Amino acid sequence: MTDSKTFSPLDLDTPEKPYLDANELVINMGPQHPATHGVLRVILRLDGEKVLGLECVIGYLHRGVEKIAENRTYTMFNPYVDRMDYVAAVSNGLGYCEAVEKLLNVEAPPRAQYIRVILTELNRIASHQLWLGTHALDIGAITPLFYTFRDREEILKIFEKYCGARLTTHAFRIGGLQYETYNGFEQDVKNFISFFKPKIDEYEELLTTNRIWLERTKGVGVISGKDCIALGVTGPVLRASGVKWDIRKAQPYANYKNFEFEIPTGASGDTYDRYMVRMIEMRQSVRILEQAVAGIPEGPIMAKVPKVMKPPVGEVYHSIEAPKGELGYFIVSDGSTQPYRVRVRPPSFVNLQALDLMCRGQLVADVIAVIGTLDIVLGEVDR
Amino acid sequence: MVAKFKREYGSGIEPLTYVGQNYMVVDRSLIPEILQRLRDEEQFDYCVDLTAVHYPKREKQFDVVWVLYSFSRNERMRVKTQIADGESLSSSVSIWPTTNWLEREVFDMFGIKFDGHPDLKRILLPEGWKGYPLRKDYNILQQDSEWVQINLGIESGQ
Amino acid sequence: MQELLNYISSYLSSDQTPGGAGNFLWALIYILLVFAGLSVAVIAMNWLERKILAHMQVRLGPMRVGPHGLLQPFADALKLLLKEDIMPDEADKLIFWVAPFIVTLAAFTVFVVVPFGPTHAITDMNIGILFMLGVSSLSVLGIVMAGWASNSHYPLIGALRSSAQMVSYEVAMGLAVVSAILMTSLNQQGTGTLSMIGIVEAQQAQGTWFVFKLFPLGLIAFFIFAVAMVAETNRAPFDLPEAESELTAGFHTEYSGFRWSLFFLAEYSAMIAVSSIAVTLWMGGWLRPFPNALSGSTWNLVFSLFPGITFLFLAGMCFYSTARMPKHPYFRIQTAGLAIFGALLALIALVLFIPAVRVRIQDIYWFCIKVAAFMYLYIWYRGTFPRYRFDQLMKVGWKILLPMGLGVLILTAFFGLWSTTHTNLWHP
Amino acid sequence: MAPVATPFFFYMLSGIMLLGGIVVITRKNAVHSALALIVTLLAQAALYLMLYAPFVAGVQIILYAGGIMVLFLFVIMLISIERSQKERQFNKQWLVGIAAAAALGGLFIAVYTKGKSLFPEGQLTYAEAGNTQAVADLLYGPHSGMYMFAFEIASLLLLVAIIGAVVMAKKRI
Repeated sequence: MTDSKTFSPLDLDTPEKPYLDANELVINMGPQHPATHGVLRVILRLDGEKVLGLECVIGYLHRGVEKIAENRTYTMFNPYVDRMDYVAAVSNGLGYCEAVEKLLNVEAPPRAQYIRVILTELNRIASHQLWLGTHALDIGAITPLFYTFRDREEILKIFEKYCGARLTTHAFRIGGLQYETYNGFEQDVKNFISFFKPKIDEYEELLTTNRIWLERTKGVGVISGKDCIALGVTGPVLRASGVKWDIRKAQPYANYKNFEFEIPTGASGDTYDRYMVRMIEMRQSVRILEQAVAGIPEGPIMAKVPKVMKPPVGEVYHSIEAPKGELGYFIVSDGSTQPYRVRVRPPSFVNLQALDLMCRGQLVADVIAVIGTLDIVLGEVDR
Repeated sequence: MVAKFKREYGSGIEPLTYVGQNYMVVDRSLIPEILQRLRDEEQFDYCVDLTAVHYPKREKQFDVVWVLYSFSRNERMRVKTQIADGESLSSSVSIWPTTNWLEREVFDMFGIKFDGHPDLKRILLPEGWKGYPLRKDYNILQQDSEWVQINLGIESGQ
Repeated sequence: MQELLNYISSYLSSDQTPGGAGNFLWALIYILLVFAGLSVAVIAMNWLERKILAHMQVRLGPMRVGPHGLLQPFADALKLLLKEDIMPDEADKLIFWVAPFIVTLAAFTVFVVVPFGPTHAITDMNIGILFMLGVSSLSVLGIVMAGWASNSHYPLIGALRSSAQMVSYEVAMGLAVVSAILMTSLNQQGTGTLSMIGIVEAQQAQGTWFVFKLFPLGLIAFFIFAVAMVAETNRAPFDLPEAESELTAGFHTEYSGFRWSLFFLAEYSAMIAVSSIAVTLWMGGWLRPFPNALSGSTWNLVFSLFPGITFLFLAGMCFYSTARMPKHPYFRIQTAGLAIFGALLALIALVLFIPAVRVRIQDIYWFCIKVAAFMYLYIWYRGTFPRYRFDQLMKVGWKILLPMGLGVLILTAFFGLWSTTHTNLWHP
Repeated sequence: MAPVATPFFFYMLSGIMLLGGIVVITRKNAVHSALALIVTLLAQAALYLMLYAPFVAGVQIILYAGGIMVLFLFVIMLISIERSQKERQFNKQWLVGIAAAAALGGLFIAVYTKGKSLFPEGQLTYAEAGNTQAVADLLYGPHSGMYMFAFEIASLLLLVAIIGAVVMAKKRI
């Protein structure tokens, strides 16, 4: 470790002194490590297997997305946002498009809104599936990974049919949508709903009551709601700590106010609660999908937007509930075709900050569980 | 709330609204106090984001922006201040621990220093990198070719 | 020629193991046979594990090398042997070099006393089970050495975990074994045995497998052993020493190529070894089902047909798969290969139907089938369970299995004594 | 089993033992010493086998090579090897050490030269088949179970040692 005094984000107890004068072990977890979900490097300070403190070293995947934005027009930058949180590309696109729409003072037509919600919720499910598979794999259960990937495939197929891309979809345009839905889109979504409902039970059957899973996740990586707010942690992690806050409900965007769904919360803020919250969120997403697919109105899919976009001088902050938490865009316009400044408020980046707090006093194996449960995507952490 | 602050601080604070979003431009000297009061008195307990914008032609080159949210009021608020190059701000880590990394990122990208930050160092770029990429005078193709040559062994710097 | 055949048949019909008879030639032949069989078993296990796990996880597993990936283990072995053998610069060269050999040797040596049949063992030691436990406990040395000599953090933590884990679970394992040994003494003479062959013969004499002896005591002891043996072999859900998501690969992180393959070989043969212990101690070893209840020449004939039928079934599966192969010129060689493999299995089945062979081979067959069932369990565990955390692992070992083992041991002694002195306890 | 090439195996194992013992005390690296000690212990177990005491040999392997030495290694691995390598190998008690070694050597020589008169030559009874039973009989048997009490007391002593170690190592109980 470069500095033995790791900063403490909160007023934490000083790391417990090892009783015997045993050597502190400093371990470099990553950037190439099976459990760091990409290129995260965690410097662990261990007493035996107990974590005394840790420091995250990030930036290995830094591509300067914000700098690129300043050198592209508003439309040209749209595909780049997909590359941040690449497992939830649709959500990124939604946030960006809505932020620019706010600057332009236009609103996407209702039909576009509905299709946006459908695709975003499908993407939320896909993101949670990927999280579940990798998280379970980190804890040692191999099989859920393959189950979730099998089912995620169905979602990706819908994406592919809709816009031709599976991962970095670039599904939305500023002002609405580029493409009308293909023939049988509604049917595909309905099929997916009926296909996916029993699959969640299947995942839960493998894990929810598994004794080892319970032992590995209950009471691990506990974070209180107060700490979550202080550290700016959002998304399922915040909700698992008992704070009932979801931007979809608190400050509805798109047309989420038209849909009925619950915000699941946990009580203890441990890894198991976060697991349960995400499982229930998947079910709630299915619920939204059911309502959305039943109510798609007819009409145009694109609002009236100028070919060359020149938003008036001003600035806007718009945030949405991405699968990982609050995804915000702060866009400053100087009246030209290119944004003057685009700031992305990445949920993974801010959530990752809580890792140190959540891992102190736990064991090495718990660090893995906590990294998995934070559900970070390094593409978004580093941008 | 904003009116109250305006009354108390007078010209040091200027409340504004754009497309329905409130923000206030605050004088640099008032920043620590305003932020502290926003959290303690107005329940802006969640600092969503902290970032900066560079205006090279201005005398005070940087806008530093705090995006705040209050759970109890369900309300967002932005606090903005202007500082010149080389000036520093007092760190708000003690107010919102989340600004720890956010301040590091602003330092990393713009070179704005925060006094009292526990560990102000580069976060996304490697230690020892020269230049601050998100400043407007930093070209998009530009990079610290010396660093690249030394650390990565790439001669051309690309 | 005739003399030779006479010699062979007279040896085979004698009731001694080569070691017991002090016959070097036969001992050598048996050693070669056992190790060749073991290698084949490891190869088969490798393929089966990947296939079965794959099918549990809705995927296909190896499909490219040979029909249904049958040749995949050979391709892997070739790759590992040809791979560059990397030794870390800062490693302790000698220990790094020796460690995999110690692990492999320990895993293989155990098979010296494994009884595949009343005479099908390399030797029958007076202290057979003790020897097995002792030698298999040596493999932890190799793991510790490997972890330490790599001079790297992950292997070191893996080695520390491994040594703590194996030493802890040996205690529970030993208690379970002792209660099984105690059961061998529940006869009129009151004398037990540590010999592997003696243990199986005691089960035959007492007319029950020890799993069902003094129900449920035997079952509990067996359960303790079954848990401890998974931990001893570092397999899921106790695979912490090589937990890939935490320690990349644990103690063999720094190993590659041939040396790594030795660890792999050792792990699989250790799995087979502990399963053999479990089978010998609790599942009646080489005994066929119901040797006493369903005796008589008819039943003997029926049970002796099983090996041939099994191979016929496998051959049938092969032919069925051959028929289902895609009819495309690209798959021509693979289809032919699968058919030949099926034919080979059918040929083996036919050989196994020859009366002289099927009588001799039957013991080995039943033993192997029982061990294979355990192997399947290993794979099943791996597909189902998440991994334990280290403190939980220790908790299971010391706070659950150890008291349970002690309790079972005491109760076995108590009820064993009771049942031998008051023989009409169960039938008053 | 009839003995085969007994002198050869005896000298080979003794040689391994001696060599191992020398390596144990000369290596600077504690892990190497421990490994040499394991080799010594294994050779010793083989010698027990040659004495037709398979039970003792088995116990030797399980307890010493498999159990105690693993714990030794466990502890040694956690110690900084670099530091211990720099420490001086021989300390100031080398005079005492030489004296003790000389005394032991003298004893050995005396036994070797006068051994025949000191220890009456007896016929070795091969107890291979019943060795384990013989040990058990001696310890607990109905006829000569005189060591039972001593055996149990010894295990109690070990228990005391274990509890003591726990008390010393743990901060709070």
